[in-house]
Amino acid sequence: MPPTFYVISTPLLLVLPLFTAILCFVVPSISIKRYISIFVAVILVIICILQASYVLDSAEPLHVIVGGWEPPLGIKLVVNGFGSIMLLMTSIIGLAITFYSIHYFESNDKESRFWPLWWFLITGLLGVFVSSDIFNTYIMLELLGLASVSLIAIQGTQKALQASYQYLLVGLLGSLLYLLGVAIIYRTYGVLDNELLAELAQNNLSTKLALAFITLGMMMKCALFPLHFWLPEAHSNASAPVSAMLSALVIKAAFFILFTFWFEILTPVVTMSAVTLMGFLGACAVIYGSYRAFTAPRLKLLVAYSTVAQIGYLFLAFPLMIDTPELARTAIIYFIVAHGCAKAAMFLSAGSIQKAAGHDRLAELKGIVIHLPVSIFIFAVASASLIGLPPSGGFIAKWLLLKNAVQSGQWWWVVTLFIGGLLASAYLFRVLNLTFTSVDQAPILSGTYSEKKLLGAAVLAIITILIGLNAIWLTSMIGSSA
Amino acid sequence: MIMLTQSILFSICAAILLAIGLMGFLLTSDFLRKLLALNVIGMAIFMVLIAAASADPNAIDPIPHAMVLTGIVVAAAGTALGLNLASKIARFARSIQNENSTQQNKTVGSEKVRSEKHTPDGKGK
Amino acid sequence: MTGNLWIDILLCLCVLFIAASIFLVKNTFSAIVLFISLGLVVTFCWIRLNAIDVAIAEAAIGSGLTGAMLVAAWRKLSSDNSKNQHRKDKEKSE
Amino acid sequence: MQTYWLVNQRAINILIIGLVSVLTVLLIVAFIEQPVHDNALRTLALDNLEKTGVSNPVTAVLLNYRAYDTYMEFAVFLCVAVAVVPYVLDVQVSAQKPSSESQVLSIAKVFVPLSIIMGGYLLWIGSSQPGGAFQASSLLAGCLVLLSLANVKTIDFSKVRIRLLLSSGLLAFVAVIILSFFQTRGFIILQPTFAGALILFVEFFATFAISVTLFLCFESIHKGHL
Repeated sequence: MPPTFYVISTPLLLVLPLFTAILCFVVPSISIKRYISIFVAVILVIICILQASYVLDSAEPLHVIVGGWEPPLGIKLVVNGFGSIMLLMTSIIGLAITFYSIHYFESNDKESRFWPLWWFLITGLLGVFVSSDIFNTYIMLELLGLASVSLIAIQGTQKALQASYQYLLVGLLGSLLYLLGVAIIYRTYGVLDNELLAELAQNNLSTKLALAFITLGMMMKCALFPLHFWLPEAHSNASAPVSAMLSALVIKAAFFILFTFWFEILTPVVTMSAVTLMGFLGACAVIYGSYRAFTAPRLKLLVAYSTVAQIGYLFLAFPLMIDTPELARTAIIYFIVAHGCAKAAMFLSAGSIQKAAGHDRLAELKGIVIHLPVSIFIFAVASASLIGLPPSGGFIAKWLLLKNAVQSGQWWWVVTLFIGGLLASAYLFRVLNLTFTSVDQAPILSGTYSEKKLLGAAVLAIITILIGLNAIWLTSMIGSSA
Repeated sequence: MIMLTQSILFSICAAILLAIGLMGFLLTSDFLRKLLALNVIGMAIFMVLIAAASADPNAIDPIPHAMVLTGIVVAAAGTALGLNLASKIARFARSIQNENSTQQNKTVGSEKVRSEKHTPDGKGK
Repeated sequence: MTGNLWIDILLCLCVLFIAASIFLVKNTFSAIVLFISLGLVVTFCWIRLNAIDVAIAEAAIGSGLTGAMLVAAWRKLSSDNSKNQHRKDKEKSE
Repeated sequence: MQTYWLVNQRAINILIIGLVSVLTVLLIVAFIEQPVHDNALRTLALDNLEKTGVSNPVTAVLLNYRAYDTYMEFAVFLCVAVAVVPYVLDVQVSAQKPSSESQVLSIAKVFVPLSIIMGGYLLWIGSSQPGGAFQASSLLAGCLVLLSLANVKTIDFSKVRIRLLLSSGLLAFVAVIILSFFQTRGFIILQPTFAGALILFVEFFATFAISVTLFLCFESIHKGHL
């Protein structure tokens, strides 16, 4: 039986952010909203660090039985190794972006709308990662989806509103398809708990259909290749903190659910051809996303297309899960952490560039490095991680994937990895090249701007390097949890 | 031939209703109707659940009923948000159109290209 | 085949017919009216399936309030359209 | 170019129709082939009904067995309310006088007291028979909608106390979670002796919160976006 603190920690993660959301909604003063947000974000990080160290040390998941009703009747919350790392990442990126957002908004109206929705978004994320009940996950998905849509709509421009409406339609359809899968599963097995379901699951037509619907829905939500059409618009038109959160974490939440269903709950249904199909779609996503990023005319659009490409890598690991599950799992977790931190840092620095320059059209950003050295530096560090250059987390993640592919004898995925890396370096060096060349022609920036708010982004950039340097420690920690 | 019970009948009805909703969502371009289609898909899923709950008419399972109640309320919330966004977009389109028409009235006689160039700037500010 | 089952079959056909016509009618307002009536017929289905709680919620929220919201939104959108139409007609006549 | 696009679009439409039809046929086959589960959960739910504090099984599932789901559902609702409030506040308050002759107002005069009584009854009866917070709140929301249609200004959403009212359902739930933690040291574990009272407490506030939220959803579309 774990000590009391660890038992309370999970409910605290679900009550505290929600209570903060209510406070941020009711309290009229903006400065109080900011103080409360920073305070709670710090507390969440502390809770998540303690919880993750406990879970990863004891190598057994934390269980909380809600309402005192054991699973088939009630709901159980489970924090396993994967979940605890996701929680830790959510809280740290959340804190970094909270710091950034305090200085970001120029209008009080937008900021006062931002804070409560921001806390609803964090609640949704934390809820998805602790939930061990398929119907509860649906509610969390809805909370996540509706909060993201409203956060994009805050921006208030026509493009942002159209993007958020499209995102709403896609998100609702995705979660309804998920709910259909849940309905079929409940009809077949009569339970909703993940672990009980994993014991009961059989290979029959109903289960196959349920997995197909859930996969379709989650593919929509995490923008895997043929269903990615909504992502570039939504992520490039939102405000910088929101884009960062959407790209770094919200998409990963959908991936987390998909991964849980494929490899933990409905495993009897998963066949080699199915995972190969997912891997193929991932490969297409890597190439197509990188190509579109290379031709993107705007900085944030480029970063958004890069997310489409990077999501592909996660699915490349699917075919490797059959033969070498341990290694592939570690690679996936590593990749999620590395990409999350790098992409959040990248969107935040892109946001500050956009703010300072008043636009983000790439052609007109020549030589901007003399005005914004810190932003460009953070962008460059994040780029190194996305390309997979040696000291960064991205390098280790790709190296793990590569090793894994060779070990399981599916070397053809290595080709995609190389092409993806090359394309990523092409589109990211295009940005860096532009910003460093013709410094004498640098545009004169109007208005005041400061790079103080980039503290959070800088921390994230440092983390991407740190997880690259401490790779052995981290991989062994992840490996022990699985 | 299988026995056609009430539960199976409604399950089949739900599957066809789902097909109608999905096709409606994917084939229409009218965005209000897309929202209606999502609601129809929701109804179909609720029907699957409730038909499963009444498989044995003498022992109705309350858990799907609770799930559907939750689902109905969440669907209404999503629809409300969608309709608000749609109205806001429509308002934008209206104000831009007004701007266009006033600008066109002002620049009677000037080249068409110029007035087209003006509008994006006006939007940006 | 008992008589009750025939009622159910009739109800199902009714549901499917109304649902299909939502997407086949031209006018958006008719589609909304059809959607509200679909909600009411589905309420009957819930009653037939012994789900009284759900039936009350469906009638009140799923059909009633969602319907009111849809009609309100339609009024907002169609007033734009009719104004635009009006303006276009004016421009044409000019 | 134009014709190419049209052909392409038609091909996509045919693909969509084909895919959806195949999925539907498979789904129907699965529904016919696969028997429904053995209904063990229902027996379990009914066996424990005495410990939940309510006798309507659906209410028991919503507010005791799976109370956590309902807690998060209130969060979804409040989230939408938070997102929608600015659209109501956007509009300048125009001088709309309630026209006393309006037919809507006379309808409202009859219906409002009736549905308030009906709503209270549904809320109360929810613990033992079909009914409860959602049903009661939709009736109350219906009242507010009627009043709004009759141009009676009922709620000013800029007030802080209305924001408190919107979040009262969730706040009541948080209060119950904290209270029950001190009692039972667990997450939303309700002791059988207090369960009935606590559930009624949550439902009471939730009724107001949900009805105002539903009304807000209507009002924002009806009066907003001018």
